[in-house]
Amino acid sequence: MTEYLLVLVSTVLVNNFVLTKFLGLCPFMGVSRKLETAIGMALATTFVLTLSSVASYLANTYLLAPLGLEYLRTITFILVIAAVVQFTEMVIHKTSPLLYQVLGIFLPLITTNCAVLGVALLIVQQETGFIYAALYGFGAAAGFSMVLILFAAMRERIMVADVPVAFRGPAIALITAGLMSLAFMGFSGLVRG
Amino acid sequence: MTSPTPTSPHTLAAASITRVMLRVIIALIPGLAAYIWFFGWGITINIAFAVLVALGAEAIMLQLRKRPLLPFLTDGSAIVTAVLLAFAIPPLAPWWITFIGIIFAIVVAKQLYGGLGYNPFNPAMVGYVVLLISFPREMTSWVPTLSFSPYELSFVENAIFIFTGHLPAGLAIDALTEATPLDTLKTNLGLGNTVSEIKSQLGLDEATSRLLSVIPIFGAIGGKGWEWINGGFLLGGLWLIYKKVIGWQIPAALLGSLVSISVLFYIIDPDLYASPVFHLFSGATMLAAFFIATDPVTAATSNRGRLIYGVGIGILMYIIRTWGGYPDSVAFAVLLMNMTVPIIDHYFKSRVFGRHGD
Amino acid sequence: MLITALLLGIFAILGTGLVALTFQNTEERIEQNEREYFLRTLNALVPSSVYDNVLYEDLITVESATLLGSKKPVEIYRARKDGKPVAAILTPIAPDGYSGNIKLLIAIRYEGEIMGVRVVSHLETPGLGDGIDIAKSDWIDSFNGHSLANPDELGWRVEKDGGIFDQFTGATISPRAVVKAVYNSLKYYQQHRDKIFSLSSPSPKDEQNGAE
Amino acid sequence: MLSALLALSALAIVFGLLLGFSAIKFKVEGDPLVEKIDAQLPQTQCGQCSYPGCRPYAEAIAKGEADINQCPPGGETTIIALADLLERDPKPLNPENGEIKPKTVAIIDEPRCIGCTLCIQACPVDAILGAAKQMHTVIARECTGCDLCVEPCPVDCIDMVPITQDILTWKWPYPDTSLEKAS
Amino acid sequence: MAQNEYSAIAQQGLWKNNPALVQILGLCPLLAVTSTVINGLALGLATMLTLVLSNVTVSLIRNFVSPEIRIPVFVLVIASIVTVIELAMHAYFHELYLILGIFIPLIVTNCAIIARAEAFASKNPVFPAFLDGLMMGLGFAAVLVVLGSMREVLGQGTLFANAHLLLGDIALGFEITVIEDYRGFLLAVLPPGAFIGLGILIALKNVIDSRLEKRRQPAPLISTEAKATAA
Amino acid sequence: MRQTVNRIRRLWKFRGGVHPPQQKNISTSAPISPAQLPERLVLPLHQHIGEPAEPIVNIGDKVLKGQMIARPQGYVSAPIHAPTSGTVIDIGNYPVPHPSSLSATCMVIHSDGDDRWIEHHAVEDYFRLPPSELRNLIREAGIVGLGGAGFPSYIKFNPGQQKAIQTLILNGVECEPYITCDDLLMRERPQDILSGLLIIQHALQAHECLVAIEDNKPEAFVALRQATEDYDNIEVVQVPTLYPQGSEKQLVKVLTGKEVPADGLALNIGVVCANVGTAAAVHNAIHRGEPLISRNVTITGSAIGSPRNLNVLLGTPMRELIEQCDGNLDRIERLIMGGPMMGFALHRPDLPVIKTTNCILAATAEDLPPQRPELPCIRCGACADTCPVNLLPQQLYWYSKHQNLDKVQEFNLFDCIECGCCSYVCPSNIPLVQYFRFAKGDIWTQEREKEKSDIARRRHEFHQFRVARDKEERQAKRNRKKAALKADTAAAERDKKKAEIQAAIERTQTRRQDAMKDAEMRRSSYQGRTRDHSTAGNAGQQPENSSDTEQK
Ligand SMILES: Cc1cc2nc3c(=O)[nH]c(=O)nc-3n(C[C@H](O)[C@H](O)[C@H](O)COP(=O)(O)O)c2cc1C
Ligand SMILES: Cc1cc2nc3c(=O)[nH]c(=O)nc-3n(C[C@H](O)[C@H](O)[C@H](O)COP(=O)(O)O)c2cc1C
Ligand SMILES: Cc1cc2nc3c(=O)[nH]c(=O)nc-3n(C[C@H](O)[C@H](O)[C@H](O)COP(=O)(O)O)c2cc1C
Ligand SMILES: Cc1cc2nc3c(=O)[nH]c(=O)nc-3n(C[C@H](O)[C@H](O)[C@H](O)CO)c2cc1C
Ligand code: SF4
Ligand code: SF4
Ligand code: SF4
Ligand code: SF4
Ligand code: FES
Repeated sequence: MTEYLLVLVSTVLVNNFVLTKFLGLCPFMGVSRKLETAIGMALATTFVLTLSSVASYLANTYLLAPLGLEYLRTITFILVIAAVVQFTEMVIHKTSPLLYQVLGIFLPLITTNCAVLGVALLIVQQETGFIYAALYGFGAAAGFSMVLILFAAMRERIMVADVPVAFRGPAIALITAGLMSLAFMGFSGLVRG
Repeated sequence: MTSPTPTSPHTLAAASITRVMLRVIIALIPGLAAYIWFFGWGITINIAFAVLVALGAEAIMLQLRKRPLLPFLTDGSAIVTAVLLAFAIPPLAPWWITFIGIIFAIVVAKQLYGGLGYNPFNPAMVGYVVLLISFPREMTSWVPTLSFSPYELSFVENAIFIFTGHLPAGLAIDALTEATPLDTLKTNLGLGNTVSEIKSQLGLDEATSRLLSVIPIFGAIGGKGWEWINGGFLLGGLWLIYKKVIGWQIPAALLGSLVSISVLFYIIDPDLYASPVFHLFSGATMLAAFFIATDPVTAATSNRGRLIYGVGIGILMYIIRTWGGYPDSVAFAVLLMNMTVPIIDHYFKSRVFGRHGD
Repeated sequence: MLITALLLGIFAILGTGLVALTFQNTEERIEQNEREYFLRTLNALVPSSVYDNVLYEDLITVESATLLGSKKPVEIYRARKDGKPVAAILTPIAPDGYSGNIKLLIAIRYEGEIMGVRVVSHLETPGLGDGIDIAKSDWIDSFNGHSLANPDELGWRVEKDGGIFDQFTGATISPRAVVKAVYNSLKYYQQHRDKIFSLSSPSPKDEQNGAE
Repeated sequence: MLSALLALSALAIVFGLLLGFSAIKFKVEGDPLVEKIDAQLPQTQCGQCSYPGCRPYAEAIAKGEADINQCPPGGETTIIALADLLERDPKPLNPENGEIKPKTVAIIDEPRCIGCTLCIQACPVDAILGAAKQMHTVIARECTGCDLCVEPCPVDCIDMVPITQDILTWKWPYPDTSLEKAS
Repeated sequence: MAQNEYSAIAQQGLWKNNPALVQILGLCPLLAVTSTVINGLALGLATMLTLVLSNVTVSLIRNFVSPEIRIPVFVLVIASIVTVIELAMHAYFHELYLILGIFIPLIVTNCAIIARAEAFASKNPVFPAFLDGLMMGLGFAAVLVVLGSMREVLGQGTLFANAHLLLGDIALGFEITVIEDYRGFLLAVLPPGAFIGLGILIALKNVIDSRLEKRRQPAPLISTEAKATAA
Repeated sequence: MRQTVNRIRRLWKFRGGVHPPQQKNISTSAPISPAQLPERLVLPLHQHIGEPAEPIVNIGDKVLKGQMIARPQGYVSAPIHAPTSGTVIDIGNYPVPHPSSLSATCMVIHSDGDDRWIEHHAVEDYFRLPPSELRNLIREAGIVGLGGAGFPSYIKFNPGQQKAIQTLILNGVECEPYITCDDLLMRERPQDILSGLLIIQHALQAHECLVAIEDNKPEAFVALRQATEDYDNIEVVQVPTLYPQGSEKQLVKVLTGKEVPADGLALNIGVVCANVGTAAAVHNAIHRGEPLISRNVTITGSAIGSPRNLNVLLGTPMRELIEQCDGNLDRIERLIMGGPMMGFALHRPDLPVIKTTNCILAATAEDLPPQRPELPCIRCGACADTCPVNLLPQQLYWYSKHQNLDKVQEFNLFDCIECGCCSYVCPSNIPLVQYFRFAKGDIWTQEREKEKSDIARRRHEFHQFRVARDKEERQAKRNRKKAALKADTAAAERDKKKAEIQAAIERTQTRRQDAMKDAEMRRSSYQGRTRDHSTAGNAGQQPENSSDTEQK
């Protein structure tokens, strides 16, 4: 039990995907101008990321590993991800048009979010069990979502600050991300490796 | 008749930012006095130097940003930042530590965001964390309280060391520095000792216990000396609340949550977890509660939001102190909660007169 | 819809074919690379001139939570020349680093002298405890030539605790942990030397674990 | 090698079928974005954006053919609103499309009007009343100030006059915050 | 296509529409591997190669793929190319491969690559697509190198450390110690330094751009102030 | 004075508020005296909330004192009466007391010096009249709230279908510094106020009446308490001094503990609040038959030699009042209508007194704080702590400053009563209230523009549809002609068109006459047209053909 809790603490806080592992930065920078859209993106990513890490894990354990095709991981995973994204889109479209309206535009963006592929690859690297893989995927997604939402809210504020002209836009946003990452260093050591 | 200022009110109370900042500085005096008493005059050099650098950096940045110098240099906020950062820097840290810290605080954390009022992160804490992770060696060696120091540096010797790195002949810096109480507690807990063992120096490996018997770093309730310094800050802080410079919400929430959570764990296992009183009177707890977490610019806005903000800092402080890699966690806890301020502000507004429900 | 699927299939086949071809052509080299890379690390401790066996295949796994720092089995590689034992390379863990486990490689000459120590992975604070890493300082080489009896038990400490090994300014924990782990490994080696060299290797499938 | 090809192409074909299926099943209908963009435009219908009216311009923006800075009557407000909607950075008005001018209404100098109806044909919002050979008038409330009626008038009897501010439409000015002045 | 259109493509990739500084894409590798110049250079080259190859391939096949599988096909193409490169690096630059780690396979999801495939290669003939890939790749690699040098010099006081991993043994002596006895400014090497460094690079580009702009003609820019006073 | 309070009434508190220096005793030493009759009176047609009044006399007409010269236009409006007898010499644009410094339509009366009343009479036995009749009298008398807002009182005195009015509050709080006109009125004419109160109570059928007076006006308190001694259901309540206690919602809270819903009226919780001056005006109207033609104005400030309260005819130029009180125009740093917290600065001294002019503050540098630069907000929260509405002014400021109009509304901008407490305490000297007013104006403008552009869109769509339809029709007609060579149907067609145009013209004319109705009509007519459009399919998409005309 504690082990699983630690996985979550580790992925959400200590090894936050965005701020310490540098994964998923493009959507982090791109979809964080408005809080609402950031929340939408966070939801969509959480869903897809968890699902796709599980699916990748399964594909790897039951297809690639038995056949000795580990070198095809990247291609397989990216296909799996594309499919999961498509699948998610379908399901959401069918079940909740409202949610679809909110999340619809973000789904295609997720395919090229390297956090998704990154999680799949990292999970395989760690050679762990199914539950761990699922938790790891979820934790990574939760960490991503959390900082994305916090960042979006901060950006809304910074957008109207008297920032020097040269720093307006992405420059100050990156510096903010840097300071966030600085703050997140406070969590280091929380989970002893 | 000159052309009218178009708007009411036409009369203003005698409040000004300078006055607010001045009061904050005044409130720091009791803490400072205790600090000087226990750690010597070194801090005054650091403070003076930090203030100088801060004003210089602020002036240059204002010039570059084409903003008027006078109102911003006299508002006193850069001075508060500098003083608070100087408090966090070890008294014997070389001058360039202070310099780099202030530059990060004033230039990156404050002026790049538009200066006074716009910075989302607490400048002093940004400066401190940058230093802590970049120069951990300089930043983690503190000096023992004066009465136990093997050698008492004079003011001049102190200044010479800070600016040139030279110590009086025959002295090595290792001999003058010590880990802080929180640090010692943490590392020894990490080695499997219990709190009471550590405090009574029983069962420690001999080197440490030998050391502790010469230089006791634990006082009656907190760290030696630190308890008085914290007391000083508490006093100053209460005065600030009385003067309405700060609200009671953040300090109360911060200290309240810190106490609650430490009581909880203390009850579970007093051998593994330090007592609430120790938490309150060690490290920068009181400074954080009354002077750092309360930085109006970077704290939450509504009173409800402030309570949440304070509780968040208190809990994070405890978590990082107890299970994290940093013995004193004030800076990280504050910066982490700074990140959540816009969200808190977004979701916790005050209940408006005549509106119910939300 | 069928055409879509077919097209995608075709591209998949093309892509996979390309990748598979490359893989077939590089496979051997990659394996060799990995072996060589690992060997290089080992050779820094045990020069290739002093042994002639296939070092990375001649390994056993042992367990000792008290002396090797881990409840899980750790590997020991054995170097031999002309069939005679030359040295053993232990892979213990120092569990009490400042922020967690420090993984080590310790090469011990058959006679019990240290040939070299390396930190494989650690989480110590950069700029403070990370001096134990050869990339940051050569402190780790100060173990070379020492053995269980040299210095005596009291000497196997950091200077601050009265021993002969340096600590770093402001960081005693990390060096202390390493010194302790090295000392324990020596103890383990002394107690089990014969067994270490007499056990036969299991299947060589875990061969590259130490490298990563 | 063979197993690789088989495994992956099987995967790919499955996904291909899935994608093809979903592409047919869930075709995107209509573009709600156009509505949203159109709602931000001032509806002056002046054509200065180089499109025949606001809606075509909105469609062009949605398709990515037009930039957001081509509507002079909307001015900065519109550009900023569009930038916000489309999550882009605002940029200054494209000078090729014209410049930001104060709001105006058309006024017909009635005695001079010859009742040619040319202006009626030009007005995109039917804000001009009149019949052939009769005097025409502009319904000031309905006029969007688009200027389009000025050009066709053969006797130059239409003037664009700035909308004047009265006590009812007056609003408090933005506070004058220039620090330099005060300090 | 005329000569100046080629130079326009080059300008776009290298400066005006630089993937890293302007499009803000491909950030993950950009920030993750730039703790030294050589790491940056290596990943830059790998990315550039991928970009060129994927652009050319996409341009070649652009007329066969229907829109609904466009993205999957592009991704497949890119993934194949990247895997080939990965295998090759594994085989020939083993240590570098270990250092860059997961970021080589992650070139697949480098948004800059798929963005170019979508935005340019799928609409243009082979040669311009090739050029676009090359220039975008160069622009990206250049940023990697600059950021890498900034962080390396500030962080450890050296330049071209470990050059031999990429360039072979002749480069063993390439390492330059820029600042002797440097204590190291760890921030530059740690994650926050990466973010802040890139932020400063972008700001620098803005400053240069506005200088250039000013020299050409003073054009008014919308700023928050302008926005505020407009009313 | 506390001794006189024999019934201790429970008082509630509203949060926030400030204590600016009172400065009231400057103007309380002298009794209220009538101002001199001016030679020329300028009467703006818009002295109240709602639609402006509409003139019913012409230039050159002779008018008598108390004669209605402009009648209300629409429901929320009030008539205007001639304050003295004389001649209407102009109806046109003159500068009016308004923060905009703009001019507005005014009637100018040249006084004949006789000050001759029109025939008027008191209402006997007002309590026999039905409340609606009473309200009508109050409306005819042109009475609007004299507490500052100028809302036509007869509307307020109409509980409508609402539940019964529980409490009638007479607002004698007068919390603004400097102003003393209500204070002196209460000291000098408590009987009039009482009788006005009774009338209003009757109109409202209110159960209970409270008169609220701040504890810095003990004389007024005693006077009113004595006057109302015999009435069981009237209570004079002393409330602690705190700005902005006079604000209706805050006062209701203090007296009853109930909060007026943010987007509701006091009426919704069974309370009506009127100013003491309004009550006195009601008394004048009913018991003397005199419409609202004068009011008490405090002339005060350091530039005034003998500050005091004057009873002033509406339309009197302020300059004359200042001179009558030995004011020194040159010393005036800022001329303010109203108090220092809520009043607005005037750009010139020769503006007329209007129904809402309670005070003329001729301030010198002594009265005004030194000018300090506006600094950035440090989010200290002092403003939020004083906001009586519990808003977050710093957030409102942040978003108003950057014109984020959605966000300001999310933070309830429109609940701000513009009391100025937040600006008063702000250490950064930020003119918060002006930011809020600016943002409100911006939102209103935007809404107006949005409405306008919606209309334009619909009209444009209809235009396109019409063009297409005409073209189709013509085509069809041509076909028909060709096919059958039938008799010319164009005449009928033309008639139909003409009728349409005629109707349109008539519409515009009616529009001029009745703006309010027009808006609705217009809207419904467009809705009708758009419906047409949608049934006609997307004909509107066809390109416009320039050779098309309606007159074919
Ligand atoms: C943030 C932080 C990180 C630290 N990291 C390490 C570390 O990695 N290794 C270490 O030995 N000591 C580290 N220390 C220092 C230890 O806590 C302890 O103070 C020190 O090892 C005691 O050494 P001394 O006896 O030389 O003062 C760190 C201290 C702090 C505050
Ligand atoms: C736009 C507007 C509409 C109002 N409508 C009514 C109403 O229908 N009934 C009513 O009793 N009072 C109405 N009032 C009056 C208010 O209840 C209140 O008494 C008046 O605005 C005076 O407020 P003050 O506190 O700002 O001076 C209205 C006020 C305003 C500004
Ligand atoms: C901030 C503020 C302060 C006010 N102060 C007073 C006051 O002191 N006396 C007063 O009669 N009305 C004051 N008012 C107006 C009252 O809210 C309310 O409109 C008035 O008492 C209603 O009476 P009336 O319609 O007869 O004017 C104030 C309004 C506001 C917004
Ligand atoms: C009560 C109070 C606390 C403050 N605390 C801090 C602080 O912790 N760090 C800091 O840099 N400035 C502090 N300041 C100064 C100032 O608010 C700060 O520099 C702003 O963040 C600059 O925009 C404080 C000011 C006040 C009034
Ligand atoms: S310029 Fe603006 S107002 Fe004119 S037609 Fe184009 S979008 Fe409409
Ligand atoms: S009247 Fe003239 S200016 Fe007004 S909308 Fe019609 S064409 Fe445009
Ligand atoms: S009082 Fe002024 S400085 Fe303080 S929070 Fe309010 S607006 Fe900001
Ligand atoms: S002016 Fe508005 S925001 Fe300011 S204190 Fe008054 S009610 Fe609150
Ligand atoms: S490179 Fe774009 S998300 Fe990582």
